[in-house]
Amino acid sequence: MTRAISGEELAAGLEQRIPGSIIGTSKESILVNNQSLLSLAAHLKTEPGLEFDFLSSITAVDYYDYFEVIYQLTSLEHNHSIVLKVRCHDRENPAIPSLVGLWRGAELQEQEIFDLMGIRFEGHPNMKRIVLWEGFQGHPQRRDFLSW
Amino acid sequence: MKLDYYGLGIAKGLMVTLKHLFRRPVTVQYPEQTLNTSRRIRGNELVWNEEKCTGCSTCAKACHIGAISIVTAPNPEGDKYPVEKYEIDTGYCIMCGMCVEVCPFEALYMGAGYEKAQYRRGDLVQSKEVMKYTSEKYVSGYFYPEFAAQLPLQTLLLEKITEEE
Amino acid sequence: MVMKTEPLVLNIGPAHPSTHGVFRMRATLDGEVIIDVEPIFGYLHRGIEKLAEERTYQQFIPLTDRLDYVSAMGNNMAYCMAVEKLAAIPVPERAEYIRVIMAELQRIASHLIAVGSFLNDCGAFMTPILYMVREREKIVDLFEMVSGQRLTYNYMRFGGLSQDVPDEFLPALRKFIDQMPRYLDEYDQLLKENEILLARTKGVGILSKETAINCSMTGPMLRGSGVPWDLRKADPYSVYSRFEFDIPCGARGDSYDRYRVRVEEMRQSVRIIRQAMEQLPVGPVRSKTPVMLIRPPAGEVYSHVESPKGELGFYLVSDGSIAPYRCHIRGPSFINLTALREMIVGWKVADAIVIFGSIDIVMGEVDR
Amino acid sequence: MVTFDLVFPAWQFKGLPPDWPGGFWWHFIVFSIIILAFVLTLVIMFIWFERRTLGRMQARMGPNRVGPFGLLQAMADAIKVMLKEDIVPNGADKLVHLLAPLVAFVPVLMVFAVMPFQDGAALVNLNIGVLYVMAVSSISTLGIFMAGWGSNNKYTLISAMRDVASVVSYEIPVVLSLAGIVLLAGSLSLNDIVRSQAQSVPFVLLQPLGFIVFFLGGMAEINRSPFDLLEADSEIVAGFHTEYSGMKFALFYLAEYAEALVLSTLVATFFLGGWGGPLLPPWLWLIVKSWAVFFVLVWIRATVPRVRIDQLMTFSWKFLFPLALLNLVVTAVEVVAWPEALPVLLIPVNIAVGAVLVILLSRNFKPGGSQVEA
Repeated sequence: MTRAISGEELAAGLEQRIPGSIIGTSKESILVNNQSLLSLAAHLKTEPGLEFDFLSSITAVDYYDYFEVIYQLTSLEHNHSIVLKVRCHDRENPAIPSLVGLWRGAELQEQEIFDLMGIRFEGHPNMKRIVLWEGFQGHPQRRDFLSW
Repeated sequence: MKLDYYGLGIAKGLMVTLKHLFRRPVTVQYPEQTLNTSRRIRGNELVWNEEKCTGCSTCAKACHIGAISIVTAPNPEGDKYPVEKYEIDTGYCIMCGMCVEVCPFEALYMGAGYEKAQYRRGDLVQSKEVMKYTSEKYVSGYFYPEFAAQLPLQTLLLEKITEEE
Repeated sequence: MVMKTEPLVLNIGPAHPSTHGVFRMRATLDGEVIIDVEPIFGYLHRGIEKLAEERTYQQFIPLTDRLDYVSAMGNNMAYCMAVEKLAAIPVPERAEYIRVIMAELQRIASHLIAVGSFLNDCGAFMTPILYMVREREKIVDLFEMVSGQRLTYNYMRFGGLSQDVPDEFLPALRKFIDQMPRYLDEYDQLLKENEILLARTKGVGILSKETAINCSMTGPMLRGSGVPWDLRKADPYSVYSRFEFDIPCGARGDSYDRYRVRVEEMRQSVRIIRQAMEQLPVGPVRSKTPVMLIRPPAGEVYSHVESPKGELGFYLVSDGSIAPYRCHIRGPSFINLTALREMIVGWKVADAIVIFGSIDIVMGEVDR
Repeated sequence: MVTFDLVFPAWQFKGLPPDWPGGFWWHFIVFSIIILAFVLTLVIMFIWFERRTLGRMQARMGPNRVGPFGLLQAMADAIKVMLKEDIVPNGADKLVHLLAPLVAFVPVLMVFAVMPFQDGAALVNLNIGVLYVMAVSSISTLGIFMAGWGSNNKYTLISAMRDVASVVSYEIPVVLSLAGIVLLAGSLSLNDIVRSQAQSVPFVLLQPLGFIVFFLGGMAEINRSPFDLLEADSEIVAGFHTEYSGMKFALFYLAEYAEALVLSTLVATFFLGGWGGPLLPPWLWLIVKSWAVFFVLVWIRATVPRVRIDQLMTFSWKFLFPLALLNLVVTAVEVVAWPEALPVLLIPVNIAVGAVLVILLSRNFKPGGSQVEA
């Protein structure tokens, strides 16, 4: 059984290593500061005992006030998982750092989020539309996009 | 030295294809031969029971395509509303069977027919006259075991090909 | 004298016999060798995630059939499990067992298509795929018996199944699982040791263990590279923890290993079905849940299953209304394409098709 | 009986008396008609036979709607194909595009000029028949290359390149494998080869290695599966005839099966005793033997996957070519050392030598391939 590490438990350890990186926790997730996402993710990937080597899924949710990007991390070695969340308050030009350098599995998913949700991932090697054509107006997965 | 890779694997494969030369083909010559479909078949038609329908439009609400259009009289007669218009556009319908499943009065059934292709899109709209339930109508047993029991058993390919070991 | 040569840009797809749908690869060739490849998709994008937001929870079940349309039962199951987790809906024991039987049958059906079209891509003229489609037909017959349709089953509901299986189902299923291993042996005899197939697939398109994990590969792709990661064992859902089965693994991560992993998985699936049939309890197949509308409490949930292609995950966000606020689908076919470039570059055109076939994608799931 | 001879010449026809007025021309016309009829009927029958057999091997039925057992399916296809629009792609080299099917088809027909249907019954009994066959049959490649080049399409170009590469490589082992036959028969004439087989045993027993090399090499030359790289439908769509439709496509299709017919009749002539055989009339023996060879072609097509272009080359140069050379050496030694040896002694020796050589040379086989550093 994959053990879901509780957010609070993990946050306590992380706060000491990278101060100020965590701005909120819940039972199964940690909410991470935008700026320290990269360093924290690198830490999660390499730290012995954690070693989240597998990025299951990336999602973005539009809450009107902010976008939330959700990373599902799993460790194949220790068989445990954690949910990482990042918020992005800028609606006009949202951007967060890309994790392609750490997990290449993020490549297509970040591209898809950019296409459908309009969040720009900084540092992504190929940040362009993936399922819709170039020149499509708007980002259809946003809640305020009118489908018809 | 391992004696390998001189064509034995290919020879084994050739034996399999040769064996199939003497087996019966599984093809069904469709217009001449037909198989019994499943007793729960969701064919591309629906059957509507006028006596039981109360005009509650639960089916229309359950349809996620919006293929069902229903218009009832404004005033109830007894405990039901007379249905003035009841149409299903089978061009939009994906035969998911949700309308049949949710009908609280057991008034809508899937049809067992599957040869309802039409030349024009307009002809795909099934009106209540077309859909009306009669006892002769070939009704599928989807969610209605009592209808299912009347239908012939499904022909299974599993039982059709019997290859002895 | 230096000969001046130009690379040739070749569009493979979107309408090409072996791109398994409307996938397009823009390959740059140097002679026969591929020096660059760029996957282009989106030709089948229907915006299913957006459609989910505009439908109630129940109304979305038929649409999940259309994700990975060769394994619709698995998608049904994944989505229903996600909603059950979100709304804490109990599932009766019998329903769980029948779900497992259906999911494993569907895994066999999907792998049959995958292996058949992979061998067809290798150039075996239609024979393997026709044999395998014949076996799949038997499975599809069984699905038709329980659900009434042959491709888009729409069979599972929140809290169980739409209907119990008919009486004639179990004898037919027993007959099928008795036959199946024999046919699998026959397919192995047909091509497993074929020298040409070995020459075409062994060592071709090697995906290393590290790359596979880093690229979030799942399913037979990951297992073919030698990582024994199967959600049925690693994170047992439903009643999988009660069955005994092995996780077949490849050694080198080449196309041949992936082909073998799929064939072995079919044998394991037959094993699981046999055990599930023996343990199948009697009882209801659907717990008391509303037929029309459910209102799960606000919250979010990520639930994943091992679909034939890999980890199929549903990320649902509820705001307490009748429709999901956000429904994200982690399609395994989509993410398995991440390492496409790495695997194909440096191989010849013919190998590119074989490697691509061994990834086994379904465009309905890639584009969603 | 003159009329009967003219109508059914292959029964008894040995060539008209030399004093017949215009004797050569009559001979020419009659045999041209025979060859055309033979090729076209058999090709149509072969198409039907292949589709039916493939169907049954793949657990389906094959064509069975037009005529009894679907026998008229090829006719129906021909009518359909003739009624289709002839599409010339934009930017194609029109003349080359038009000529390509003809250049591909005509040489195949020309091969039959030296094919003996009976003792001495051939259009010409060339004393360099083997050379003629080899020379003429490889001209079709030109047609295929013209099609590939003239279509202005990348897939056809790749296909054409593959074809030229494969034919250039396979011509050598195929010709070398025939050298053994020529040594045994002591003649390059096809009729003499058949006659010498009729006197001893079919050469497949004396030349098992030559048979294997010729058969496999011939399959590669006529692009039958598993060497059908140039119309590899899963890779390059339809290969060189991607851009062809209508009658031009039909010619390519016809040429493909006519080539298969050529291979089957050549194998039958060189290795299986040609027209020689008891009871049945000789021309029927030729057809029966060709049919048997063609069945093996179909059977192989139903079973095996396709090889890759570099494996195709490797197979020719590292397997077939040394085998053909060794076969030639062994045969030459046998012919020189024991010119009077009985076939009974030579048969087991040759089969044993062949088996050992095949197994030894199969050590070269390596599964997989190499990734080219990009």
